[in-house]
Formats: sequence, C-alpha cells, structure tokens
Amino acid sequence: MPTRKENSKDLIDLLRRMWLIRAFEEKVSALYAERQIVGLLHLGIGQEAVAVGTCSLLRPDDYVFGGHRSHGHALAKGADVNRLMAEIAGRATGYCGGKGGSMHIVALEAGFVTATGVVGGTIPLALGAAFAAKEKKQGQVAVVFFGDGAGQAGPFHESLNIASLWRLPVIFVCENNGYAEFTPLSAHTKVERLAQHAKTYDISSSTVDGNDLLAVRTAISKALGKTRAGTGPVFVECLTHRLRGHYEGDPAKYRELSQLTQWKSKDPVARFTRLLKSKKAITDNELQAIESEARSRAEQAAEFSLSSPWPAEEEVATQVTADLP
Amino acid sequence: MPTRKENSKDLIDLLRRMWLIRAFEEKVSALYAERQIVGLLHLGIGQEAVAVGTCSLLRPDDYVFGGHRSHGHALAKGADVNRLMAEIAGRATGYCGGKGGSMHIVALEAGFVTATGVVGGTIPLALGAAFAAKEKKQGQVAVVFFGDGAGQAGPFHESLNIASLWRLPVIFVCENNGYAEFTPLSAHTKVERLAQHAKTYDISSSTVDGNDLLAVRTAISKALGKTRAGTGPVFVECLTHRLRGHYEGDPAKYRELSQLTQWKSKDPVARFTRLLKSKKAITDNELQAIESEARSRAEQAAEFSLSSPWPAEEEVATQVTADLP
Amino acid sequence: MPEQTYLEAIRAGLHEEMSRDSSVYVLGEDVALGGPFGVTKGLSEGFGVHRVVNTPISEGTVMGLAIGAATAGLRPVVEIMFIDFITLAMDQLVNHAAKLHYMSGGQLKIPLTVRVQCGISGAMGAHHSQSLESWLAHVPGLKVVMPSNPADAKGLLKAAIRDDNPVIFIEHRGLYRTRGKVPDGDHLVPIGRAAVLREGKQVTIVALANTVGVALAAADELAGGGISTEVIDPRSISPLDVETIVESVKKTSRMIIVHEAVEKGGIGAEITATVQEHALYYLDAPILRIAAPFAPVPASPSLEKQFLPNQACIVKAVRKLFG
Amino acid sequence: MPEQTYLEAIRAGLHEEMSRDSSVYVLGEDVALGGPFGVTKGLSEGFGVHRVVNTPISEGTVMGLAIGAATAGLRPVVEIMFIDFITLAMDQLVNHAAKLHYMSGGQLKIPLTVRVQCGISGAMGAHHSQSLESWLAHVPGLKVVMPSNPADAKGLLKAAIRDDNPVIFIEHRGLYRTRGKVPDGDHLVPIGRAAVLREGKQVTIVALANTVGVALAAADELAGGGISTEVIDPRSISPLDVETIVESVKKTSRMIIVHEAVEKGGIGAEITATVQEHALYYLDAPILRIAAPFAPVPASPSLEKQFLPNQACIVKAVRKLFG
Ligand SMILES: Cc1ncc(C[n+]2csc(CCOP(=O)(O)OP(=O)(O)O)c2C)c(N)n1
Ligand SMILES: Cc1ncc(C[n+]2csc(CCOP(=O)(O)OP(=O)(O)O)c2C)c(N)n1
Ligand SMILES: [Mg+2]
Ligand SMILES: [Mg+2]
Repeated sequence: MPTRKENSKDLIDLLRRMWLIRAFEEKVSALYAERQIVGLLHLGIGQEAVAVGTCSLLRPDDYVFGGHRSHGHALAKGADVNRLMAEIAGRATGYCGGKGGSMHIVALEAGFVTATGVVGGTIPLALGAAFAAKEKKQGQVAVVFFGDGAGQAGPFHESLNIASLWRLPVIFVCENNGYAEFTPLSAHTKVERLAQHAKTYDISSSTVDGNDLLAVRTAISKALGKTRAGTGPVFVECLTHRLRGHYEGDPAKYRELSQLTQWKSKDPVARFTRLLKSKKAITDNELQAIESEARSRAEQAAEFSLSSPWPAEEEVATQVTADLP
Repeated sequence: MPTRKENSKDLIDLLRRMWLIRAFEEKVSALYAERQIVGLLHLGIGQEAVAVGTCSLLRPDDYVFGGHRSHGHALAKGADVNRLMAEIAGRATGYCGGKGGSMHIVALEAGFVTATGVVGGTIPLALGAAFAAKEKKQGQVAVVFFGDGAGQAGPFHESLNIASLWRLPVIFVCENNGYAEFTPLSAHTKVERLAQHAKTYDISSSTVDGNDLLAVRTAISKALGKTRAGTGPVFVECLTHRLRGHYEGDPAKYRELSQLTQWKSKDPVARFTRLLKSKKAITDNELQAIESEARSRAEQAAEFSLSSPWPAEEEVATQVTADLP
Repeated sequence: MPEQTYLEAIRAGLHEEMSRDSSVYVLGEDVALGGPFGVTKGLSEGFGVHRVVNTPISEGTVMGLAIGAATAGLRPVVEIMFIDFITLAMDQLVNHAAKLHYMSGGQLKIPLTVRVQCGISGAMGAHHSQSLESWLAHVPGLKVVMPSNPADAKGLLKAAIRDDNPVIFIEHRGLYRTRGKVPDGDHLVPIGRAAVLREGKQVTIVALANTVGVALAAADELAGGGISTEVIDPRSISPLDVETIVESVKKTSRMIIVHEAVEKGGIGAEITATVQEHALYYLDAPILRIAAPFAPVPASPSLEKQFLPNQACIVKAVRKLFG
Repeated sequence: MPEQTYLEAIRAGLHEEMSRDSSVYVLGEDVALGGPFGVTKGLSEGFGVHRVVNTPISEGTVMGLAIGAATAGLRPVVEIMFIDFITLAMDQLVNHAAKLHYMSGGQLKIPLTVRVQCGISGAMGAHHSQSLESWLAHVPGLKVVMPSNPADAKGLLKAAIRDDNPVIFIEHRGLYRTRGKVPDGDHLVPIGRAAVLREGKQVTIVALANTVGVALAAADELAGGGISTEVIDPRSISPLDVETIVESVKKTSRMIIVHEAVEKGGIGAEITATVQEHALYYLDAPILRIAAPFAPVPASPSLEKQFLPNQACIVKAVRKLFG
C-alpha cells in the first residue's frame, strides 16, 4: 500500500515502467535464443518491482549503480531503450559503442553511472558518488543495486562500515533473490536477512517484499527522506526471485519446480496489475495498451539495434585513455 | 578470577611466561635503539596477557597465527627464545634463516604457523588450518590474533561468514588496543565492540579485559570447550593497549598522556603480580627470580643472536620454491 | 589413447588425483554442482561435499583458507571462476602463497593448485575475458601453467596437484570443447618443459593456450608458401623452458611470439628479452609479438574478433621477417 | 631554484594542486596525521579533514570509493601505504579505474591519482618492500609513473592530478630524503617523456626510481675506465617513451636496464622487447637486465643488500657488453 496518496495516473505510470522492462528483457531473451544477441546475459525478469519501485522516486541527478543483472535498473533510471538494447547487441549505436555490453551498462545522461561484471564491485563506487554528493551539497544521493551473493564479499562489508562512519548519502538496495548462481543463500551464509549486517553498523534498514512495488516504494521513500536529510546511509533488502535461469541458457535445474510456481504467482507485474484492477484504477483496454506499447517499443529497439552498424574496426583500441581520440 | 582452581605453581608459571615476553621485547627495543637490530618493529609490550592467557591453554599441535605484532604470540606458543630473537635480528640461526623478520615469524615446531605484515592477512589462513583440523578429526583448533584495525578489512568479514557457515574450529582473538597506527578505533568504525560482528553471524563471543590474564584465560577456556567439541568458531575480544608506539621509533604523540598513564596502571604483568601477592601465592624473592631469569634469557638470546652469522650470500635466492635447494 | 575434450581431461585429472590422495580438496563457487562450465561435474557425488566444497563469493578469503589448509597438510585445489576475479585474491596469492616457503626459511610448504579460467570466448566483455598470466609469472614462488590441449591439461593438472608449491593452472575457456588424444594411465606432464609441436627450420613461433591452434594453422599456411615453421608451446610460463626456445631460435634465426594478453608487459616481452640475451647473434630479424591491442576487451562480438590475434596477423608478421 | 627533499616535493605538489583545485581530495590511512612517513603532514590543517580524509584499513573499498567519486566530478588522490597492499585493491584498480573510460565508450572519466610507496629500504621484509610496477604497466587504461628525484616527483604528481585518467604515482621509500633542486612556480612534468640524465656514446643505461642514482654513479665509474655512458630515466613506464630510448640505443648500440623489481616479467623485459624490435640491427651486444633475483625480498639486512642491484653489478654488466 502506498504511504502517501498516489493518484491513478502515477500508479499506471509505474505499471508502464515495469512493463517496459519486462517487454525489453523478453525481447532480449528472444534475440539471444535466435543468436541475434550473443554474450553472457543475466535477466531480471521477476525483479522489476525493485528497479521501478526505487528509481521512480529518484531525481535525474541522483547516481545509480548496478551489477551484472542491471538492464532493468538502467531502464528504470531513464536509459534510452534503443541505445540500451543496441549496447547489449554490441552495436555502434549502443550507449558504450558496443564496448560495454550487457553486464557493463553506462547511461550517464540518465544518471545510471555504471554496472559491473564483478559481484559487489559497484558498492564502493556508489560510496564514492555519495561522498562527492555530500561535498557538493546539492542533495543528491547514490543508490546501488546488488544481489544476496554480494553480501558475503569483503567490499560489501568494508562499504557498510565506511558509509556509516562517514554518514554518506547512499542507499544500499539488496535484491535478495535467494540464489547466487546455482546455490541458495543458505549455502553462502548463516545470516538469513542481509539487512542484519546494516544493523551491526547502526544503519537504518528494512526488509521488504521486493515483488510488491508499493512496498518497495514505501521503503525507498523513507530511505530518501533520511539520506537527503544528511543522516547517512539506508539499507533496503528486497526479497524477490528471478523467474529465469541465472544467465540465459541456464536450465536452472537446481530450483524446485514448486518454488518457481510459487514465485510466478507473485510476479510483480501481474501482481501490481491485479492491485490496480481491484482498485478499479485501470481498465482492461488501458492494460492492453500498456503491454502492447511496451512490446512495440522493445520491438522498435530490437529493429534499431539489429539494423545499427557494428562498431568500426579501429574502435577496438580507441578511448583507452581520456586523452586519446 | 580463574574459573577452575588454579594452583600457585600454575599461576606462577603464567607470570613467568608474561615476564619472558616482556623481557624479550624490552631487549629487542634496546637493541633497536642501539641499531643492533634494524627493520620495522611492532612491540606488544602491555598486551602480554592476551598472548599468554590464550596460548597457555593450547595444545602443542593447535595452530596459531599472528600478525605484525606477534613476538609475544610466538613466544607464548612455545617458540624458542634464541631462534626468535635471531630471526628478528636477521641472522642465519633465526627460525626463518633471517628471511622472515619481525613481522613474519614462523615457528612451526611450536605450532606458531605464521605471522604476516598484511593487516588481517592471517585470518583466512587460520580458517584453512581449522578446515584441515576439522577434516583430520584430532580435536585441534586454530587460533588467530589480530588487531582492531583488521576489523574493518574485508577478509575479516568474509572469514567470520565462512567460519560460521562451515562451523570451523577457529578462535578469533581480537586484540582491541584502541588504535590502528595513529588513529583511534572511533575514526575507523562506528562499531565500538568488534565482538558485535561475531553476533551478526551467531558466533559465540565475549569481550574481556585483555589486561587481566585470568579473564582472558576464562574466556579462552570456554572458547576451547566449544571449538574442540565441534560447535564452531568463537570470538574473543580483548580490550588492551600497547604501551609503546605503533612501531619502534614512533613517538606516539597522538596519544593523550593521561591515557597512557591510565593504561600503565593496568600493566598486565604488574597487575597479575599484585594479584599473586595479594593472594600470597608468591614471595618477593620468587618474583625477583622470575624477572631476573626472564631478563637473563633475553640477554642470552641477544648474545646468541648478535654472535650468530649473517645468512650466507647465496641464501638470497634459495627456498623460493620447495623443489629448489 | 582415448579422445577427450579439454574440459573432460581436466575433470579426469581432478578425479584421478582425488582418488589417489585423500588430502586433495576442491573449493570454489558452485563447484559441487559442476560450476558454470561443468568442469567439476560429478566430483561431489563421488567424493562428497566435504571434499568438493561450494564457497561463498569471497575469493580472497577462500584463497587464504586454501593456503592455511595447505600449511596444515591438505592439498587444496581452488577454483577462481574467471581470472578477472583473481584480482580479489592477489594479496593472499602473492603475499602468502608465493612467499611463505621462502619467508619461513623452508618451514612451510604450500601445495596449492589454483584452477582459473581465462581468455576471450563468447563476447562476455571486459570483466570476463582477461589474460593476466604475466602478472603471475612475475611473482617468485608461483608456478604458472597454461595448457593448450587435452593431454597437457590433464598431465599438467595432475603435476600441479602433486607439486609442493602453489601452481596456477590457467584454463582457456575457448578450449573447453577442443578434442584430443589423452594418454591412458597416470599421465603426468612435467611443469617447466615446453613442447615442440611442429618442427621447422626457418622461423619459430612460440604460442600460448588458445593461440597455439592458430599458430599451427598459420604454420600450415606458411608451409604452403615455402616457409618452414617450428611451433613451440611453452605450456609452463613460470618456470619457462628457456633452453628449448633458445635452441629453436638458434636453429631458425627468427621468432614470433603469440598470446592473447595485451602485448605491453605480456609474457612475450619476457620471452623476447631472454631469447635476445642468449641468441642475439643468431637473430636474422627482430623478434615480433602478436598479441592483443593495448585496450580492455570489448564486449561487442565484432570488436572482440578484432581484438584476437588471428592467423592472418601471424602469417603477415612471419612474412615481414623474411621481407 | 630551491632545494627540497623528494618527500617535501611531493608534499608541495599535493599542496599546490589542492590549493588550485577544490575538487582534489586526499584519502588514505592516517593521511590527516601525515601518514607514517610524514608526506601529507600539514595538509589537513590547511584544507580540513573533509579534504584530507583518514580511512579505515579497507584498501579495496577506498580505491573503489575514489573511483566512484571521480565519476562524480572529484579528483581524488588515494594513498596506498605500501605497494604490497595494492594487491588488495587490484580489482577496483584494474576492473574499474582502468577500464571504465573505455567500457563506457568514453562516457566516464576517472581522474584518479594513486600515490603508492614501493621498494626496499630499512629491512622491512617481504610484505613491505615489493616493486610491482610492471603489473600496472600491463593494464591498458592506467598510466604509471616512477619519479627518481624531487623535481620529477613534484612535476609528475601535479601532472598526474590534472590528468583525466587514473595515474599510479609510485614513490620509492628509499628516496624520501634525497635532496635536489625543484623549479619554482607551477612545475609540471609531462607524463610519458623520458629524461636523458647523462649523455654518452657507447652504452645506454635505462634505470628506474631508486636505481637511477646507482646508474649515474656507475656511469661515473665507467667514464673513469673510458666508457661513455648515457643514462636515461623513463620516469613514466606507461606510456613509455620508446622514441627517446630507441634513439639512444641507435647511437650507443648497447643497452642495460636496471630496476629493483625481479627481472622475470619486470618492465625491463618490455623495454628490451621494444628496443630490439626497433633497433635490432644497431645492437652490438645483447640487452642485459640488472634486477632483483627471482625471490621474495628477504628481511635480513645482509640479504637485503644482496638483493639490491648495485653499482658493481652495473659496471660489471657494462664491461661484459664490451668484452
Ligand atoms: C567477484 C565475482 N566472483 C564471481 C563471479 C561469478 N558470478 C557471477 S553472478 C554470481 C552470483 C551472484 O549472485 P547475486 O549477487 O545474488 O546476484 P544475482 O545473480 O542473484 O542477481 C557469480 C558468483 C563474479 N561475477 N564476480
Ligand atoms: C593491508 C594493510 N594495510 C595497511 C597496513 C599498514 N599498517 C600496519 S599496522 C597498521 C594498523 C593495524 O592496526 P591494528 O590491526 O589495530 O593492530 P595494532 O597495530 O594495533 O596491533 C596499518 C594500517 C598493513 N600492514 N596492511
Ligand atoms: Mg542472488
Ligand atoms: Mg590496534
């Protein structure tokens, strides 16, 4: 439930954003299956509520950092659909001219500073952006998305310590989807809730249903109140699940079918749709229009990408340093 | 106060061990001042109760790991005075033939596996010895000594997680002496008691007065009961203070004089002496004999070391790999 | 001799050594499930999850743990999933694994094997494609091997596990499905000996890992053009079999080195420096290095292709030596 | 021109850049108190502890934090107390600082300076004495400089801070007290240009950091014996001033490279490989490297002395080239 009154238009817009991500990633998945896109792809299908719930509350000049599963985070922060898809497809028109790829999205114009292929790698980077924001005194915050698997890596802990010590305006958004690759969280740690680590540092924290868009928004909204006010970091743990394998091509045999079925019933897009319908905030026609608009934008992005040129040969060794062409 | 009845002979022996370390390090300090010993020396004067309180309860085949301030840990575990001093003095007769030096003591025959110049660096190593011990099922445990400064380093946190997850027989002994180099703990973390981190992982823990020999022994004795029984790691935080600078040559101007005076009054050697005297467990003659015996062993070690040959020139590149001469 | 893939040969090597010696343990992320490439598949069923141990994502500490276990008598085999993440374990690897034998004056031995997968394959981008072997070869106390075929993969892995020193066993992801004959029985390949894969008289090509196949194909092409090419796979880059390489160059008078790591500071530099020191007066032309451009690895498959040293570059470079 | 020590020159460089540009921040362990060597002494008084920031012992995260701050417009100067501990920050340095400009297709710039102290001095042993510069020079996207005197220390540091790329500024602890003239005013030394410190005709010695002084002394001694020696300090090892070095060798026909890092895989290998590629036909003798033995750094002062490349070795090696 929203904490402050959200009007229907706002709510419908949130659904639209989730649908955009869903349609985008389903298209990416289809293109991968057709070998039109290659590489190592980690999709966030099933986790859209975290991305949208968080980024829909951010300012354009807030800094967002992601990881290997961050298409949705970038889109939610406002990255351009075409340039993002083109980047994943390795084309010259992509955000990074094809040099980055799926795990390494940078969409600076949208405030999506960087993703990374290193689990937990951007957590310290977000601290740095928060450090700069604090010095600049413009009320900006930094947000970093990472998974439960990052919670056992040293940099995560070093970062919680420094963020709390220096009261940095950073929001840690942990997408606890219960798995790191093929093994459940219980095989990685005895700490069931990663928010527990925040408590150790006296960092304000909460654990929410990450498939409930409004629950995420409520938590992030509270977090922003604190971080923008300068009282230091906040930790939001979102319990969620990826509905596809770890990477495209992973048959995910390690996951119980019953578990998958259960999580499918909590699909954040369908769930939020049900909510809107139950509140009579949306009509079936509107719903269909949203889905088909999302799908057509994804289709257009695919067309844009696949008809874009490959990077020029010589690009292989340009932009190595900032002073070279 | 001892938890089980300790007879006077035992108690006197503990005092003897503390005195040996004290006399040894005072001699090392004197030799450094005379430039008879060179290098980067970190003395544990004032922290002897932690080393002796812990190691006096260990089996010879238990594994002990230390750090940059570990002369005392090695001695407490039974390292030979002569070979240890010779190592610090860089002589061929030292434990490591002069290749290790003050921060990198290895006295394997005594079960002192290794120290390190990398803050926090041996914490993972101790986990490994504990892992091996668990597999060998001989009831051995691993003990690692480290400072409060290591508590903000990633490997420390990764290690607590793995030790708890795998229930490794390892005892974490944190010597919280309130400083990392020149800055107080409060400049490094908001977590006042490092034992707090253990709680996050549900690792049994306690914080004790590290200058109270018997308090340390009580905590370690309980810890050993648990680790040897196979219930997993234990964390013992010992609050203490180094009475000298961070390294020999550090004037320690960052430290309030009043603070130093206060800690001097809690000198673990003098304090334990007072206890024994108050219990009439020791006579003045015995006391004097203990001190002078310790000093004379330190003198002998110095003589042994300074009269020992330097390593042969060709030793510079031997023992690089285990298959070379 | 049965045929096996590179991946199967590694798995067989692990299996044999774990059977032979109960002190061999395998640790790494998801290894009990086979890992993302399936290399360790089946091992946990055979040897139990106490010997094939899934770890948290804590590369540095897992490395340290393995080193500590080695000091206490085990022979751990640690898997670092991508060499890009060995950056997180460099402290333990360099400051402890490599140095403890020396620093302890011989008291400690670290019989540790680090299996790590490297290189370019499948457009994974800059964080999953690096070749960092020359860092490791710069570290006294580490041995570093890079097999290019199934037989060497198995034989070197078994030798690594039996070695009393830390050995970095670098697998190239692009080779996992390559098939080749693997000798029956207890097949061991000594660490530190190069293999002359093709004899020739006019030019020596030294190639590593994935580029060995490319070099052999180039040699075929060159033979067609009348140039007789010797191809050497060092297999181990530390220690390096200087003698075999130098002898070859003394015979051929020309050398090309091929590797996938960037040229600057790559192992080709070390090989070049050593060869010119021992065989300068035999050289009829400068030693050339064919390697990656000085850039991170781009994600786009079209750029990735540009990035890789290929047969045409090699042939062209060799021709240049004769020009 | 006033005389300053190397340490004072670095401090002055920091001071000037912090005054000039309010986006310059200094972060490191105990930097607000001057650090163990006193390099940053006085800065926190002048600029406040919000710009001269003591950090916890978390090298990896502090490096990452600085990179993140750089993406957001600051120009951080991070101090890693000993290069031995850069092993804990390699992931951030290599995977993020070095690559983000490229990987983002130019969207991100990382104007980061990493001050790090290296080398042998004072019998500190294997964990406080390494020379690991060649690792860093193998990483595309990083610049690496190693000043050998106070003027270069100041000028290169100022250039590093103004550079839009991550620059690793490597200080040699053994040089902190060396005195030398430092030009007045806004003294900048361009990154990537070698200095010819002594002109000569018969042999070129390329030396780095602490070994430059030793090389100059050797050149004096050789002059006494009638050998005219050119001494070049590359100052920057990435990018490397290939032209200056190659031109020198074309003139002298002989080259020796001296550094304190171990020989195998050291930067001397890269310099050798490059020079032979461009000037093979000018060489009258093999290029020789004078460097540390392939071993960790021993703690004993007597062994430490053995470990260091010294004047006698250099002179002997040069004579060998003429032998
Ligand atoms: C430092 C590092 N180690 C290992 C990997 C390989 N890897 C990629 S994703 C992953 C699991 C990450 O789990 P989590 O953080 O929970 O994110 P999720 O995939 O569930 O979104 C691993 C181990 C990596 N990319 N980086
Ligand atoms: C990884 C690493 N970073 C920095 C240093 C430099 N250093 C040596 S001792 C020290 C402080 C350690 O403090 P603590 O762990 O509390 O131990 P104490 O010296 O108080 O015994 C530092 C920062 C180091 N040796 N290792
Ligand atoms: Mg996860
Ligand atoms: Mg301390």
